Amino acid sequence: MKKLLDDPAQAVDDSLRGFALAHADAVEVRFDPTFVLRAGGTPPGRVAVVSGGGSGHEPLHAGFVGAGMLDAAVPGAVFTSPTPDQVSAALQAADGGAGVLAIVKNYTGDVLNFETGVELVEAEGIEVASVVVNDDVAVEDSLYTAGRRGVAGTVAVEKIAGAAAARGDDLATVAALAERVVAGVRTMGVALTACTVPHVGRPGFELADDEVEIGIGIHGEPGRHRVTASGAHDITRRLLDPVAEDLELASGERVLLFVNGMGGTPLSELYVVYARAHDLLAERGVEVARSLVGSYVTSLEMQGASVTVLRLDDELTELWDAPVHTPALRW
Amino acid sequence: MKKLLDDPAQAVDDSLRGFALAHADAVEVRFDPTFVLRAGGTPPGRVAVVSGGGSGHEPLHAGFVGAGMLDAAVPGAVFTSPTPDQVSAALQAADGGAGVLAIVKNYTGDVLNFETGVELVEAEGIEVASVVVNDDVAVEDSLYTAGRRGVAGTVAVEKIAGAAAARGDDLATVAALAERVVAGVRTMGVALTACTVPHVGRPGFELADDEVEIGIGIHGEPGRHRVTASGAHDITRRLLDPVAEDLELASGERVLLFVNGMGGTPLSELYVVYARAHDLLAERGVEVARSLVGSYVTSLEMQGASVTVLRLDDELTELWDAPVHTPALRW
Amino acid sequence: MTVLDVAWAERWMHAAAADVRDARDELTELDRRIGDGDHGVNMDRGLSAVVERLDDPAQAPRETVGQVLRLAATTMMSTVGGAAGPLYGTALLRASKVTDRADLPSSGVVALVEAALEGIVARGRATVGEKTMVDAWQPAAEAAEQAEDAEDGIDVLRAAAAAAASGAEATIPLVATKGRASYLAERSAGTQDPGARSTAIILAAAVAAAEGRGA
Amino acid sequence: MTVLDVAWAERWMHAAAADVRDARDELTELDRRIGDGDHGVNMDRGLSAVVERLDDPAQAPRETVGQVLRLAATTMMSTVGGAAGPLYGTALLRASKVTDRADLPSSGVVALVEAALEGIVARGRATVGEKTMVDAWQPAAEAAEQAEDAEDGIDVLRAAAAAAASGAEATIPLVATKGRASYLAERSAGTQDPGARSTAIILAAAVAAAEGRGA
Ligand SMILES: Nc1ncnc2c1ncn2[C@@H]1O[C@H](COP(=O)(O)OP(=O)(O)O)[C@@H](O)[C@H]1O
Ligand SMILES: Nc1ncnc2c1ncn2[C@@H]1O[C@H](COP(=O)(O)OP(=O)(O)O)[C@@H](O)[C@H]1O
Ligand SMILES: [Mg+2]
Ligand SMILES: [Mg+2]
Ligand SMILES: [Mg+2]
Ligand SMILES: [Mg+2]
Repeated sequence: MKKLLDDPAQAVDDSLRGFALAHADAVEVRFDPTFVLRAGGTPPGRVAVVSGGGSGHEPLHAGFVGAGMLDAAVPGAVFTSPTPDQVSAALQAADGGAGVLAIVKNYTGDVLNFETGVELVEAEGIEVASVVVNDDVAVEDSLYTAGRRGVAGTVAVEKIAGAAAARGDDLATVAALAERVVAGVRTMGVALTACTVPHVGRPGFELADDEVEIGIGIHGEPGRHRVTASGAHDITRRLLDPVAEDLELASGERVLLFVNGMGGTPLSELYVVYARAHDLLAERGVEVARSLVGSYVTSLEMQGASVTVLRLDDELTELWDAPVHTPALRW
Repeated sequence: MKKLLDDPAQAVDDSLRGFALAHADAVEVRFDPTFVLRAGGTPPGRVAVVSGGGSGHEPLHAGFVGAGMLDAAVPGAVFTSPTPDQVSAALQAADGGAGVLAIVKNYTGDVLNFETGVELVEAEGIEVASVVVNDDVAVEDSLYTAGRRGVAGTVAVEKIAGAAAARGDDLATVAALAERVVAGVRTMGVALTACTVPHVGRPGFELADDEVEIGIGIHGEPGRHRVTASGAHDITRRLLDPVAEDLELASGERVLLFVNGMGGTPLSELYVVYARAHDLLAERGVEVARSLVGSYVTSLEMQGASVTVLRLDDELTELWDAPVHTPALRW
Repeated sequence: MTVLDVAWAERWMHAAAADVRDARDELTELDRRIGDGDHGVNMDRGLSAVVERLDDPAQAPRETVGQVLRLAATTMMSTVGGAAGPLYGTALLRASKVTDRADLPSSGVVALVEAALEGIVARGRATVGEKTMVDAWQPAAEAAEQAEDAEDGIDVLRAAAAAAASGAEATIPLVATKGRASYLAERSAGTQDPGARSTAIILAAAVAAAEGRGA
Repeated sequence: MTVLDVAWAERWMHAAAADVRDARDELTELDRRIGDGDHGVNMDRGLSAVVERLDDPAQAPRETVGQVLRLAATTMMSTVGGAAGPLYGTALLRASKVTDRADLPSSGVVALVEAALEGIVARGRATVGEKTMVDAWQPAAEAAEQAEDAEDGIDVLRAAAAAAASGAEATIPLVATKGRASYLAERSAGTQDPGARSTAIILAAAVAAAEGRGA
């Protein structure tokens, strides 16, 4: 294992220190407990939007802290959800008096730690609504699992909830919009290689030279099944089809198409996948009205990609287009 | 080799097709010969800024086409400079009547192909100035080589020249500013792993599990020497020190610090390197006035990073801060 | 008669921390195979922090077993993270509530284990057979109840620890339906559940501490 | 007497394209070791395009050797890229200017090789010993001059090709000071220069074509 890190136990803090130095205009990083706060805090009277989870998915979540998106982010250890005291400190610091929306990815650890953290601040009289993101269609049988995971679709939930909060929507409205995004967003991912958690020192799984793992999560864990690698054309179909079918996309609908890199994938390959996914949607009569291509929800240095589709309506489109000023997303 | 590609010979075109679809608002991609043009073209009367080179370094250069930066980009095959007909077509299409600045990275192939391409359009009466970027301090003995290579510092040259052109500077002024950036920017890189060119199918070099290659270029070629991997702390010093010394940075100076990922490096590691480089500059009494952290000048899926320092003055800072609206850089 | 007092509870935490550190790579490897490879590191980080705070002279002295467990609970909660943090945290918190006395009789040990199990189920909503730490805690609680009449609390602990160990072993063939391992479906079979394994280690440490280890 | 006419020039390009395709992996491997691993692919792409255009019935028929070489030059220029594209492009362009006749005598072959060398040096500004294709072209030109008095142009070609081959071999121990390989400094020694090697292959193909191959 070779990484540009020193002590693995300090890696998250070391990285956050650099993040704080590089983006002092947009964010502030607090330690003990650790969380990231939007510079200047939530504008008074605005709903705050907070998210968090294990580290190793950068720029998610800290990279999305800033005007128009998150008011705070709570990074845990690598692939380990943060603790309740971090969550409650972040919720408390972010609250601008109009309540807080907590965006939680559906993993047992995240759900349990946020649950406890939220309880703690509710006891202090802060109003909190929670929304659980579960866009990963790779988990087929959610009755017999902890449910679908929250993956790349989280970016859309955070962007749109943040835009709603920024325009002054109240907590119930922001939460309802976030739920609308959750209801309309689906993702499927593929891994070409595994990633190595710094303190583990060896890859999460082994793949033969001609195998890819379809339905990968974002924690370096193996996916649902393996297939022989077969080029972008075939792989993209294996990602896009289940997404489109799960969403029951109909001809004439408008969507956001988001091709996400897992951290170690060249941007050029993401555009190849994007072109192919665009073609497949066109074949279904679906219009790609908005696009996002890049490595936004990663698994350390994993090579691979995910395809996310969000069903758009006029309001969601407008909120997606609303200005955002964060280290990782800006327009 | 596993990549999200189909026919390697078509990979650049396939990727550009996705790029064009995803960024139709900002760019237009022309084929036969291939180049990327800013949507709507160069505003009449403004100097056009054009760059290009081998593919595989995405988002460089096509990702920087748009308002405030490049008016056109010329992508070659992977790690292979584009051909003169591509160059001349791009220069011609980009010209807004006030001449064109061609930004060329110092590689024999790029220099020769641009030279010929420029000759061709000059024959058509278009005024062209060229600037050659050679920021790579890894090449110690430029008398006995083809000279220092152009690497990550190219981003700064393109951003600042683009901003100068956007504010209406004439060709000589834009070219002089680009030269000022070239004079004040230095870079040094490290590779943790090699990358695999699609049509080659095997990595450019082999590194043992505990070795890193210091002074790497951006074409998957081996660097200047190998050392045993020794953590971010030590590696960053090996990158920053030669850069600072070559620039003869003095206490009290202000700089842009740019930590660039080579394509397969997690963002979190880039911030660790950034923090360390920031410390080392602080020890020298140098103020980091501007920052950029991300994978902007890559070598396919290579793991590694480079550290770039640009000496700033008020004008360069103002031009760096000027608005930019491109697929890869936006503020 | 073994006395299960405050000193025992502190020795327990020391022994648990030492044994989990020794098993760190084993736990991590189990979690790497069916989870995300952090359980060993998570538990090591948490229990090291517990020991550190127990040894901190600035901390108020503990007068009941419950006080030791409460300190362990809040420390685990704020240092472990992941699924295991809130689960062990809640387990210890519930256990601390039923052990607010200077030493535990046999029935007190039973109450401790039962309360821990209840805490885990309350938080994680898993039932036996879903391939989680419940598969170690539930047989432990049942074995403890059955041994409640033992003269010596250590016998209850031994029964609980032995049952946790076989319960953990028995998770090997199971297909997970809770937690991160559930995403693997059939592929989760064949590997022991890391949380069940850490449960077995921690309960064995309680026995060792009762036998004098961890001082 | 071998006739080095338009048909020969076309056979030359066909033979060169076939031989470079056969040597594609070898050239790429040389370039992978001291460059960026694209020379084989670049040359294959370029020469395939040359053959395609030569075979295109829509193209005007060629009446001089120079016309064949000019078509090859512009095609290489616009399809090879990298350093090799402009270098071979210029070489062929210069060669085409001195071969504007239906067939070449011995002196015409000498002029062709000399013009190609001049073109490469004019563009690349390399001299002998810098570990580039000049190290094949320069001995080729010298050998051609010495063989100028040969009755048969094929003997001039043979001399040039043999000298290019040994010149290319002789680049192995050299340390590069031009082109991409120069960045490796001492580490460039021990590998044959890819451009010198492709030069040797292309000149050997000219001989083969004169002997009738590539028809
Ligand atoms: N719902 C649940 N109920 C009980 N135990 C659970 C539940 N979900 C997970 N676990 C336990 O947590 C362990 C994993 O802990 P850990 O690896 O530290 O957290 P994470 O899964 O968040 O990475 C599993 O092995 C399992 O025993
Ligand atoms: N300045 C130069 N003069 C002559 N030949 C050169 C020069 N620079 C490079 N070459 C030749 O070009 C070859 C490399 O070609 P190629 O790999 O296609 O281009 P690139 O180096 O741009 O990837 C080298 O092996 C060398 O023979
Ligand atoms: Mg975890
Ligand atoms: Mg090249
Ligand atoms: Mg885990
Ligand atoms: Mg090359």
